[in-house]
Amino acid sequence: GDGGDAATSSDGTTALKVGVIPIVDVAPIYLGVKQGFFKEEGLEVTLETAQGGAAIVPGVVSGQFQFGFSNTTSLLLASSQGLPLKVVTAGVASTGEADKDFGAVIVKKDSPITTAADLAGKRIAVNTLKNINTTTINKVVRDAGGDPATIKYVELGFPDIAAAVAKGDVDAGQVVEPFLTIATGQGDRQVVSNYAGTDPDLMVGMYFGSQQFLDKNPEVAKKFTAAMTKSLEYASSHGDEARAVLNDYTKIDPAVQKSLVLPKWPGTVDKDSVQVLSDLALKDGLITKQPDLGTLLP
Amino acid sequence: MTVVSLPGRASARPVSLGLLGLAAAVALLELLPRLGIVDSRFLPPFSAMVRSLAEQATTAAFWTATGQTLRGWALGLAIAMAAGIAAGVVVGSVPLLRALTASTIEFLRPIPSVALIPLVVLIYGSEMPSALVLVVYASFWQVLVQVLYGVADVDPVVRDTARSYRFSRRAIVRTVVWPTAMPYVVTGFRLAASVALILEITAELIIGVPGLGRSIGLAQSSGAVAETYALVLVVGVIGVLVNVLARAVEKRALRWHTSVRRDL
Amino acid sequence: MRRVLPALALPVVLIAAWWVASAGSTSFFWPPLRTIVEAFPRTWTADPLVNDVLPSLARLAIGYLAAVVAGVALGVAIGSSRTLRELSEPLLEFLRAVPPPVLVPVIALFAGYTGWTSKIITIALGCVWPVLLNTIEGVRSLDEVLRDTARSYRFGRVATLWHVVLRGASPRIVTGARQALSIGVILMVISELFGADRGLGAAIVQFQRGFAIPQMWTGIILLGLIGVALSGLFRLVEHRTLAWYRGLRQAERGA
Amino acid sequence: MTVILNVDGLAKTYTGHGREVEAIRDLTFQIHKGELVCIVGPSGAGKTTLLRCVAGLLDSSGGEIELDGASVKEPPPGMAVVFQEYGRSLFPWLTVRKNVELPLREKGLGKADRRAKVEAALDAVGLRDSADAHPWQLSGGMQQRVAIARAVAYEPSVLLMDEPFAAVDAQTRADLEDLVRRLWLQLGVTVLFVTHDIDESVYLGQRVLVLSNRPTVVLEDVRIDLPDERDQLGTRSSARFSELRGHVYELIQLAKKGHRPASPPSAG
Amino acid sequence: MTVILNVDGLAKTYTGHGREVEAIRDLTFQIHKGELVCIVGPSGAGKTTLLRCVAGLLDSSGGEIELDGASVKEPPPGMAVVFQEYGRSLFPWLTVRKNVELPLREKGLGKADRRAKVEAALDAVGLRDSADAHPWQLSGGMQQRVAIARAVAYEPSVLLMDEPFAAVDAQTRADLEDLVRRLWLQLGVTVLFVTHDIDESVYLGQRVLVLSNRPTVVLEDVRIDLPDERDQLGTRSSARFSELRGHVYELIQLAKKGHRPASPPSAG
Ligand SMILES: Nc1ncnc2c1ncn2[C@@H]1O[C@H](COP(=O)(O)OP(=O)(O)OP(=O)(O)O)[C@@H](O)[C@H]1O
Ligand SMILES: Nc1ncnc2c1ncn2[C@@H]1O[C@H](COP(=O)(O)OP(=O)(O)OP(=O)(O)O)[C@@H](O)[C@H]1O
Ligand SMILES: [Mg+2]
Ligand SMILES: [Mg+2]
Repeated sequence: GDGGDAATSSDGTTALKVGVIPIVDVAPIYLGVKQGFFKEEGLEVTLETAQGGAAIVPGVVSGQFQFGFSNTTSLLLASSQGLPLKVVTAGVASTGEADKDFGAVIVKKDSPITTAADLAGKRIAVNTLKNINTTTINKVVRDAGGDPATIKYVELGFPDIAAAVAKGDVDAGQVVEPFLTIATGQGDRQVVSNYAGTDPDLMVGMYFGSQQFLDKNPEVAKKFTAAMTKSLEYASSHGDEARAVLNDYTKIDPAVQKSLVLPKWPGTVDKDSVQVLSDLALKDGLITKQPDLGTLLP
Repeated sequence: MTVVSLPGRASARPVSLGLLGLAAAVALLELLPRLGIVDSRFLPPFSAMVRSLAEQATTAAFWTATGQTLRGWALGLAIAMAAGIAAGVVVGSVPLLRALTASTIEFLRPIPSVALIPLVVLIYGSEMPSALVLVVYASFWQVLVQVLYGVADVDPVVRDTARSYRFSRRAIVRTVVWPTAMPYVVTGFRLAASVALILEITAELIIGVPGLGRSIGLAQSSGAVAETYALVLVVGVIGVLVNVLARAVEKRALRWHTSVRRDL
Repeated sequence: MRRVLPALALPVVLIAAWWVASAGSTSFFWPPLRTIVEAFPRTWTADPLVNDVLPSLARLAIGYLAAVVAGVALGVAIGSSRTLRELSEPLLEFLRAVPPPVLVPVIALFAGYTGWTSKIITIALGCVWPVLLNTIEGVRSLDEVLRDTARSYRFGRVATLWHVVLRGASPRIVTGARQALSIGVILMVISELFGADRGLGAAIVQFQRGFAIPQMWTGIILLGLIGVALSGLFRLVEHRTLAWYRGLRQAERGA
Repeated sequence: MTVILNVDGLAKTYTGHGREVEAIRDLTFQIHKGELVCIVGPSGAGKTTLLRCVAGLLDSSGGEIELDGASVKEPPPGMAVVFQEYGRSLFPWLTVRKNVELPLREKGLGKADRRAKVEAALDAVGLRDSADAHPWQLSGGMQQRVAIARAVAYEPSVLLMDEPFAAVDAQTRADLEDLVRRLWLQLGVTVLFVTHDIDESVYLGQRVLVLSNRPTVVLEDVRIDLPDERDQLGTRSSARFSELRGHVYELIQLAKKGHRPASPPSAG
Repeated sequence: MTVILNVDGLAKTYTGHGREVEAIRDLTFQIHKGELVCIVGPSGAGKTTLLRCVAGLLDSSGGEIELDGASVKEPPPGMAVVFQEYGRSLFPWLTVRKNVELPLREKGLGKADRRAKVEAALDAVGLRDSADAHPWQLSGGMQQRVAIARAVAYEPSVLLMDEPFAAVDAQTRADLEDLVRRLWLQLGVTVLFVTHDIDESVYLGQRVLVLSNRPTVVLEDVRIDLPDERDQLGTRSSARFSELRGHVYELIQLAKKGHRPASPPSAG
């Protein structure tokens, strides 16, 4: 891919395509578009949904998307493999409160597993192997004195994790909202909040663009960051509106929508927590060398 | 004259019988969760799916998505059929070409379209062409293999007849090879039609190309189980309709064939 | 030798073309073939071969064979009985149209989320269609005179099935089985996207997600090679079982 | 003698695919146990149709067929059919030997018994050398002889043959004619034999049923009052033979011209 | 008269599928332009093989075939073949009319012309009524007549027929024999006619080539010195006819017994 150009129309607005995953995490950008924060910057943003980084990263690299959303570990992986990506703004972060985070490891109500240490030697379902969820679970288990090497991870989609837990096919599963609320509503129990347990300010996901595009269009990047920061802050301070905007791009049940735990949407990237994730990735063998956080992060 | 009513009866029968089969499946789908054999949280009863479907059917978005899916599917299928038939007839009628391409074809066929997703996104992003490439790639092989075997099925006496009357190569293809391969092509069409639908949906689901698949993806990642299956129902129904179409085509085009003429 | 040469000619040309065209590639997702080839031995060492590839192939073999058996059995039943065909066709078409990514969770609901069962069922469910459809059509297009011959000599059910119906339909059954083979390989990958921790498909997807693109390419190439190997194996079987058919079809071509 | 086959008012109309063909209008005749009856008639008269109805392979559209007192609904046991489409009636995936052997196996014969019968039958039709060939490696006449060998080896009690010697040379034909007569005399099998060769019908049969043009009725039931001991040279040169063959020939000519009997002909 | 077909030392051995059959060992004969030559020989002698070689549909394993001075490598223009497997040589997906018409279309004939020729040919074989049926809706003899009509309508300069009347009744057969002779006289077409019917070969041909048993050579080239004007009753009852037919019959019997000529027979 050549990084591409932003299409700027005659009236000075720039059309942007942003690849996002249709989950709670990206509520701020939807809200921001709705509130006109991007328009104010002269950006005409179209949001395109995809199932995960596998579809978004190549899209950004090839210039099909100008920006994308991805979890931090994926970005670290890409960066350490030499993909020229650059984070432009923070995305979503842990609430930092145990049992009140937007992602956690759940077990059946009557499961003997009660602490993170109990997870050692168990079968745990995660939505992607060798990624942010496994490294953070490993971390909390290790911290609790268990040996994460004995954990057997199984990959399942979020919608199926609760079912697998209920069926007893796995001992535990890591889910995020809205599945966390759905599962606990149906009687499942949280064992540990793996994000908050890793770092209270854990940067779980971020918005990024390709190095090439950013070099060519520094102005656009700046405007996008500005609008995005505004959106993040707005979403943080207007929780109800953030919940309401979910209606626009998800099909979350209204009751769940009302009670689910919203993540934190900080306006800036918490570099320390990214470093933590990078260290974890290295430790768990996801990467062989530390990516250059200086070039990856803004 | 005694059996004049026969054709009418014959055309009415499959519909009702087929509906009976579907009804049995519906009953099973309703009963399994209701009797607690499967957890209704994860597989809702059929009635819940239908209720959800009825709700969605009132929205314009649903119909737009259905239209987008059908368009992508039909286009991809048409391209795959045309390319598969052309390539199959050419490669199948020229032994040298067949020998040359055999290993390459076998190499390319098992490569899952899913593995190609990053590549097509790289080129086309999450736009319709992305799904189209995947659809064409996957269904092309279905048609090709069927046509290859169909072309090889030409009766040698028939072929010799055509040769002895010095039919041109083109005429042989049109009047001998094509009709012989036709039953295989129909099967190829039926196989390709569903593979194309599957890939269209999958591409929409994973890449986010607009269509029913994307709606399924949305419903899935929102934990909306009933809605997910409601959409799956729609996809299945499209599959059934496609088959009805294929059977109708077969009935006309293969009137002469043993399989059709016997069970008139 | 005469058979091997043309089989190699085109691949050699294509590989050469790929090699040359990609030599100077700087694109992250289209690495030079050279890089991929270099990554191959590093990627597919003994451990992944034993722990990823072998289990995958074993699941593929079981699922595929189950599909062929089921497809032929069902196909013969449906092909022989018009009533059964009309009864089951819409339902089968419905199931056929449901994409594996949404079907897999339903299978898992019954067959378990982890372990081999649901993966084998996924593979079998994908492979069964070409076999089933072709068997149905093969049985339907069996020569009437042959069928009458068997009937007039009052062949028993088993003999009719074995000596007449299956043999007569075998060219089409083989067509279907051939189709199913590559679908099986594809579903082997798809089944491992779900509830797997190891396996060839899981490995490829992990490479993809970890942006280890050359390694991902080696996985794709490995899949292709498996496809070629399996089809070679298949051809051996086909050669034996369909010798009569090739003879029949070539009989007048001066063989 | 007991009536083994009773065809009463048989009618058959083919419908479908936009055509309606009244092949057989009204056929009534009876065949006694152990009789050898030849059927001749114009091409397209419905001989094959009749045979397929008798064999229980085709549903009639009217009338009744009784074999051994039981109405024929499906192929009755102890019957063998040699089809006009001999080439298509052989299993291409089996060798000649296996083709002949398979019905015997289905009949429940032991291995040694089967082998002996197969060898004898192949010998009788002169195909011993080709036992291991596949049908598509044989000439047309050889294929037809395989079909005959299969029927002969089966030792049926009712034998239906539809132009079984159409593709063999004159000498082989004579040999096969004698084979059929020998089998018939030895085993007491009831034979229904469709042929286009008038000489053959007279030489072989005890009766010759001459069919009319389509829609078919029986034009005449010619009794062949030649002695039961027949031989190719003597019988064929006898005056009565020429007379009978002349009569049948005339009937065929009449049939082709569209002549039909005024009143229903009397059977037997 | 010019030699149109020159078969010189033709040999054909079938190999493959575990069998090796020497069908034709050494065939040498010539046919002049406009001749009508019949070929008879035991079943499995290689008549069909010979015809397929002449038609350019089968590669020989030795010897040379020249048609009109050119070596035959592929089907030559202006040739029509009626195959022994008449049933399989018709296109089941086409109606009778279309089956007959298709070669004419390939020949480049105009629509009106085609229609006239098709109607005439179907009329000649008595199939006018079945023009819109599909081949599988016809009786065996009718299918064979369709194949004949197709060849006749094509108006070939060389006509190869492989037991073309095997499945039709005696009267139709006689009619078709006369049709072939009429066409031959009118159009001057060269005819190679394989038959098992000895009377037919003598009635039709100017020469009868009698083939030996496999591996095949020419046993004798019998010149039929009957007048060119022939009719079914007169010719067949002539003394010379009986003589010739007796001679051919004897040859066939010899052939079947495995008799082979001592020295290569002289052709023509
Ligand atoms: N499957 C069919 N569908 C429609 N018509 C048919 C079918 N089979 C036969 N017929 C018609 O029925 C009539 C009798 O056919 P049948 O095969 O019984 O004749 P036949 O006496 O055996 O003739 P032949 O001596 O030529 O074999 C023919 O006119 C034929 O066209
Ligand atoms: N495809 C084949 N493969 C092997 N052998 C064959 C093949 N076709 C014919 N033969 C053999 O060649 C010999 C001659 O066959 P051909 O068909 O020419 O005989 P024919 O003279 O036409 O006999 P018929 O009068 O019975 O039709 C036979 O012995 C036959 O077994
Ligand atoms: Mg008949
Ligand atoms: Mg022959």
